[in-house]
Amino acid sequence: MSGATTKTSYREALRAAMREALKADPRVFLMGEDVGRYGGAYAVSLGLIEEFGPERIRDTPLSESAFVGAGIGAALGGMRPIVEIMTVNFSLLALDQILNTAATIRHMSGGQFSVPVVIRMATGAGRQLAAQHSHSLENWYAHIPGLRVVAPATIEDARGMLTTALTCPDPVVIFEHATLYNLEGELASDAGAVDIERAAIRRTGRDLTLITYGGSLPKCIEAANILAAEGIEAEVLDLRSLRPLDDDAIFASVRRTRRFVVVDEGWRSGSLAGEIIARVIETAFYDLDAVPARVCSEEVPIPYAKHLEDAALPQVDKIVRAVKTVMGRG
Amino acid sequence: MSGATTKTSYREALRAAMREALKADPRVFLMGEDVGRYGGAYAVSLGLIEEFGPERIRDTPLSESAFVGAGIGAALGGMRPIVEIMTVNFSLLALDQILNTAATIRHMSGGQFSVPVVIRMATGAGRQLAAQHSHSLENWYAHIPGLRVVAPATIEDARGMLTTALTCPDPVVIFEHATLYNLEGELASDAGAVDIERAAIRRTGRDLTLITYGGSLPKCIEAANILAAEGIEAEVLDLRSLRPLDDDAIFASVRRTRRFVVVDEGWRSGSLAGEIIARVIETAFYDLDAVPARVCSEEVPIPYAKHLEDAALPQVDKIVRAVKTVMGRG
Amino acid sequence: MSDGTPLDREHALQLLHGMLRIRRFEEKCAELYGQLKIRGFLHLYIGEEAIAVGVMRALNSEDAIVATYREHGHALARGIPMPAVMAEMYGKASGCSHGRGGSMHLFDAQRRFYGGNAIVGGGLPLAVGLALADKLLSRPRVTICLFGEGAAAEGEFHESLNLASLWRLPVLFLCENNLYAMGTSLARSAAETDLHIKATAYHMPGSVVDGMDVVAIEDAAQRAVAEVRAGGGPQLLEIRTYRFRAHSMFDPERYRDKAEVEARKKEGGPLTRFIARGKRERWFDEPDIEALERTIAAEIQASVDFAETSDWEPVADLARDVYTPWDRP
Amino acid sequence: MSDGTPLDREHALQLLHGMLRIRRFEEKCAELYGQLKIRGFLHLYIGEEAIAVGVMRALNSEDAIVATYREHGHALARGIPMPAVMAEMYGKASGCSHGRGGSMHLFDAQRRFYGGNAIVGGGLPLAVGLALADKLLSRPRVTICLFGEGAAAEGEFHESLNLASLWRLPVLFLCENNLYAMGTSLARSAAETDLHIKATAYHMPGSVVDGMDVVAIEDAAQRAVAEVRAGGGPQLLEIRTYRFRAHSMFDPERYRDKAEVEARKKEGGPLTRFIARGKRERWFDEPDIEALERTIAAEIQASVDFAETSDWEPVADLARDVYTPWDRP
Ligand SMILES: Cc1ncc(C[n+]2csc(CCOP(=O)(O)OP(=O)(O)O)c2C)c(N)n1
Ligand SMILES: Cc1ncc(C[n+]2csc(CCOP(=O)(O)OP(=O)(O)O)c2C)c(N)n1
Ligand SMILES: [Mg+2]
Ligand SMILES: [Mg+2]
Repeated sequence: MSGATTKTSYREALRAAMREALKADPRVFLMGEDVGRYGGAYAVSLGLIEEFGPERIRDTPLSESAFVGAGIGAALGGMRPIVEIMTVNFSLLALDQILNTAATIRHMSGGQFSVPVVIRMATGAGRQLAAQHSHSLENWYAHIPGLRVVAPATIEDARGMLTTALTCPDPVVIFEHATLYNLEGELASDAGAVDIERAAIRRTGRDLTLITYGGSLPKCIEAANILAAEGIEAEVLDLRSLRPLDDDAIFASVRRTRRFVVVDEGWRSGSLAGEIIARVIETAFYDLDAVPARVCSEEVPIPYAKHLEDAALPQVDKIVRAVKTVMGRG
Repeated sequence: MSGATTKTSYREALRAAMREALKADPRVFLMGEDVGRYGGAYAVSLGLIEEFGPERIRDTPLSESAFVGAGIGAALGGMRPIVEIMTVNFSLLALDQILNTAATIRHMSGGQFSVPVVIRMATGAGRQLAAQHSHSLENWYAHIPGLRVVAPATIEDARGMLTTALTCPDPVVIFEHATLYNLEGELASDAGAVDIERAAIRRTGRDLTLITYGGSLPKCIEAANILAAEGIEAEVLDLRSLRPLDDDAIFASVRRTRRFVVVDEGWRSGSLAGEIIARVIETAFYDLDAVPARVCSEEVPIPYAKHLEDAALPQVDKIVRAVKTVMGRG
Repeated sequence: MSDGTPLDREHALQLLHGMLRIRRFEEKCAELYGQLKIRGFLHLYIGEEAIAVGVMRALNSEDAIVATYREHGHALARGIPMPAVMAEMYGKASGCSHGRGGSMHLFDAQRRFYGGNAIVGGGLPLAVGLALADKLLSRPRVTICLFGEGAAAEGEFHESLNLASLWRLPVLFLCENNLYAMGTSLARSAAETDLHIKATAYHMPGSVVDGMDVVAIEDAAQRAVAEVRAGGGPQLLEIRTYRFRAHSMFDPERYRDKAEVEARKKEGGPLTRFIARGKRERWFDEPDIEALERTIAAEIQASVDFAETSDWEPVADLARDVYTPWDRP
Repeated sequence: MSDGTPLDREHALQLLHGMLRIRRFEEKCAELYGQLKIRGFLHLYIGEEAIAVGVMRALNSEDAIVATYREHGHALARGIPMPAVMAEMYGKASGCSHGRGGSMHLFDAQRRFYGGNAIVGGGLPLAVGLALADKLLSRPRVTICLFGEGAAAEGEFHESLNLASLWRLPVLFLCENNLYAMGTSLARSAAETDLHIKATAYHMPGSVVDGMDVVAIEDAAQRAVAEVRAGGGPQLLEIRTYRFRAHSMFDPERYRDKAEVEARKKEGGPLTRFIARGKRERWFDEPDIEALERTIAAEIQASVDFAETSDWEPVADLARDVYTPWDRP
């Protein structure tokens, strides 16, 4: 990255990407609960309705199945809808439309249709919103053939992934971890489209690979810094794309470090972390020097009380401990 | 098993379990689409409405979210509902109720409520019903804390699991693979409740463990027989319970055979099979003599045409090949 | 018709041909199902043909159709060539969905036929979206959305009709009320059995028409489509019909008396009634019908031949079209 | 009341006490939120108190309540002790949900208070099920189900009302129409803004009552609950109210003019109006109000003290109550 940068936030980066798309392509519109007059539940779309009007920044009733389905239909009809589901927790109400129509209609029709819809949603816990508002179900979406699933964990990705997703002829689901919206940093003034299929090494290290994505990335970076002070150099691999997974990047890093820990806010059983362990084992079993581990959420509905919520989620200290165990320094 | 047996089918065994429960406990009732006058989409409840009447064998409108939620509410109200969702494909419409209420209300309320609802659904492919009617999403349900998830693969389990599930104070989801309903065999005349938390060895073998469940069990048995003729003795472990997973049984078998293959009709990425590989690796890494493998569905919407559907699903020949590869005889 | 013009011979023959063609096609399908040529689920439209034939005449080639798994009639009436439909029933690569969809998933992008949806109620949000695209792009198109009376109990019905009305979208909701959802009669599925009344809840015009009268259906559809196209907002049209056959080939029909079905048949289905009327009104006569039957028989035979001789999709192509080729930026 | 009896002093004081108690409790909560004692989402009921107070009087201890995330008022009016509610807001183990639920998930099994649901529309199917259990067990109970006007757009509304009516279940649906769903006004969420009209679609009685008039609400609720209890089937009661505060503590209220809110406040909320009327009708006077304020202030202080001094649930118990202890057969 060379040239000018500006200080911006993850939220603003997402908004900038949407603004740009709305300006560049009349087929693009944003639709979802409270994206307009309210400004977005997480203020991502703040100000867009003033700029683009209520037709293109379209508030919907509380009807997740219908408005997500309508986004799919509008995509079939030639538009480039961005559908915001306020949070992943409510996306279950629209899951049938996403799985049985968006992800399926192309293959099932013998390739006659494409569904260029982008579905954005907030995900994750950490704000004391309790059991029904703290889900991390990215793994479910990452299980569905026909979808692409991405999780921007940096400001650059918040800025660029949506732009690229809008060029994609197939449905792309974007998971924005709710604790990242306030993340601030420098962004190149000419930042734009980024690849949405490759993992990225966020920190290099020779001893072990921390594989993670989304809201857990900052925790992994912090853990890696702590570990570095103790002489353990962890590489941090940000998956970025959850479907398809970037096997090459995963295997390459693990083959280099020969040890890995996966950090994922989903519940442990059936987590994406489990999938990653399985893949590495299937392909790079003999390259490993230690038993891998995962740091996931405890298998409980996430509680409201802060100390219990903290205990339920992956935390820096748990990551550090897991790494040390894998390093044989537990 | 000693004493008299009668020839019965998986379907009849399920029905017998429901009849018995309906007779024994006035709080038990069955509710779902076409469970009454139609006799059940898979004829499982055939004849029950004549015996127990339309109040207890309750046909519902096409309203998956409401009638599943009503089953949950009725359980909270003191009943013991059996809710039949015609197939897992339609269960997405009720997933919010299952995850956000049934699985959550106990923990979230600090232990004040229990939800003794049993939710039965058909699952799986293999009948040329195409992309929207061929899902295997057991892994999604097995991911949810607060649920128990079981998959009867034998007539004995079809007969006994429901009985036990009805004694359970928490929600139990029962997956009945659609290709098993016509399975026939001998059942002890006094067959009844069976454990619903333990895996079962369906065939012993010293060389490798085939870990599977539900509709893939017959395929694994067949593969094991073929392999036996070639001198490979595969143990077949039927998971039976998908949540909780019976780690002890899995690890014990794998430690004995030192090799394993997981067979699961779900799509490969994010499959339950992946979870099982991860678990074994986390616990029994050093006990393995070979890289494990999984045989799952191809990552495509399941097509209608028979040859394509066959190609998309786990099949005996694929299992045999996977086993040979793991045995180093590929 | 809506302008009071009586039917002429040509128009009448077209209606008759349309219905007869669907009827004979499906009778053949039932036969082929018995021969295991067609597999999976097969939902026959027999008794309901007047709807597809009447409604499709109200559309132009730019309009869109969202249908259900009981959509052979819709597909044929929309103009998807019969060989492509039959080949799809066989699962052949020459089928209108490349053999991947089968009976429940007929598609045709060129004719804007968006399936073929096996999730009851699943098509309604889609139709809303197609209409939204048209509205946003100021295209004078109409989307019609067909669904059964059973589907009206799904949440998607409620959400979709509200959305369409709120946004005044050019979509016509067509409820094919055949009185049963599998084995569940309307009275056991809906607290309010006058389904068009539900339109009131969405501040939307609702009306009802006799599904056994193809002329009345065409009339109602022409009027409704014109109003919708003119920007009057969505409408709900309930079409009262009856399914003469089982729900699917697996259905032993325990939930209704044979006598009920016989009585309905005696009242006359759309074909019987239209033939009687056509003869009465001298629109056509027996020889015309015989000529149509011959044409249709030939078309069906050609379609079966086409399906029989078509190729299977190579297994190597299984994963093709899970994703679309993408020019990455 | 429904029998035309005028309110007596005691009754009036109870109503006033009920509303004032909720108001002051929530004002304290807002303050505590500013002090970071309460976290997560906090949805205030200020302006809507008459509903909870009026409605709960129509219930007996066997009846059930299904509420929303905006349920402090319902919980208090139902009789969940204020200390237990306040401790829940703090996340303490002495809270009515053991500190695990927080503001959005107040529960009380003993008082048949089934939450506290943070999924909009999620409570409706549950209420149907509770009522179904009562019907199957022939218990003369009523379940009330509270939800916002925004929730009426969800599919669950449609499915649940249909089911309840079809099966004539003893459930009273209470739509708290405060004109906004977060920032989305009713006119932007419903094609038909007279929500009680939607009952027609389910062949169900629907009516509307002024949500700022606690006496009218109690009256309407008493009547409706009696009819439902008598086996008359479910009803939909729309209660027109207004939310004086932001949707939640995160809401900057960009979607409505301050002037609109001020105008509504000037018209008078349930408390202002009832106080004016109570004085006019000589049910109570300023000293009565002051006495109530003192009682309430003491109760609130005691509740805060209780919450402050209560213990946190030990982290070791995190996984307790994911499952219920089970006597295996
Ligand atoms: C969401 C969903 N639930 C259940 C089914 C199973 N099912 C298929 S067709 C059908 C009946 C639908 O009835 P209706 O909407 O009246 O249409 P009809 O078959 O009468 O044309 C049912 C229950 C399904 N396909 N999708
Ligand atoms: C299914 C679902 N979608 C979206 C949300 C986010 N949300 C919480 S409250 C709310 C508005 C609900 O409005 P209404 O039903 O009128 O109740 P009110 O808040 O006005 O009391 C929204 C959109 C949610 N909690 N659940
Ligand atoms: Mg029908
Ligand atoms: Mg509201």
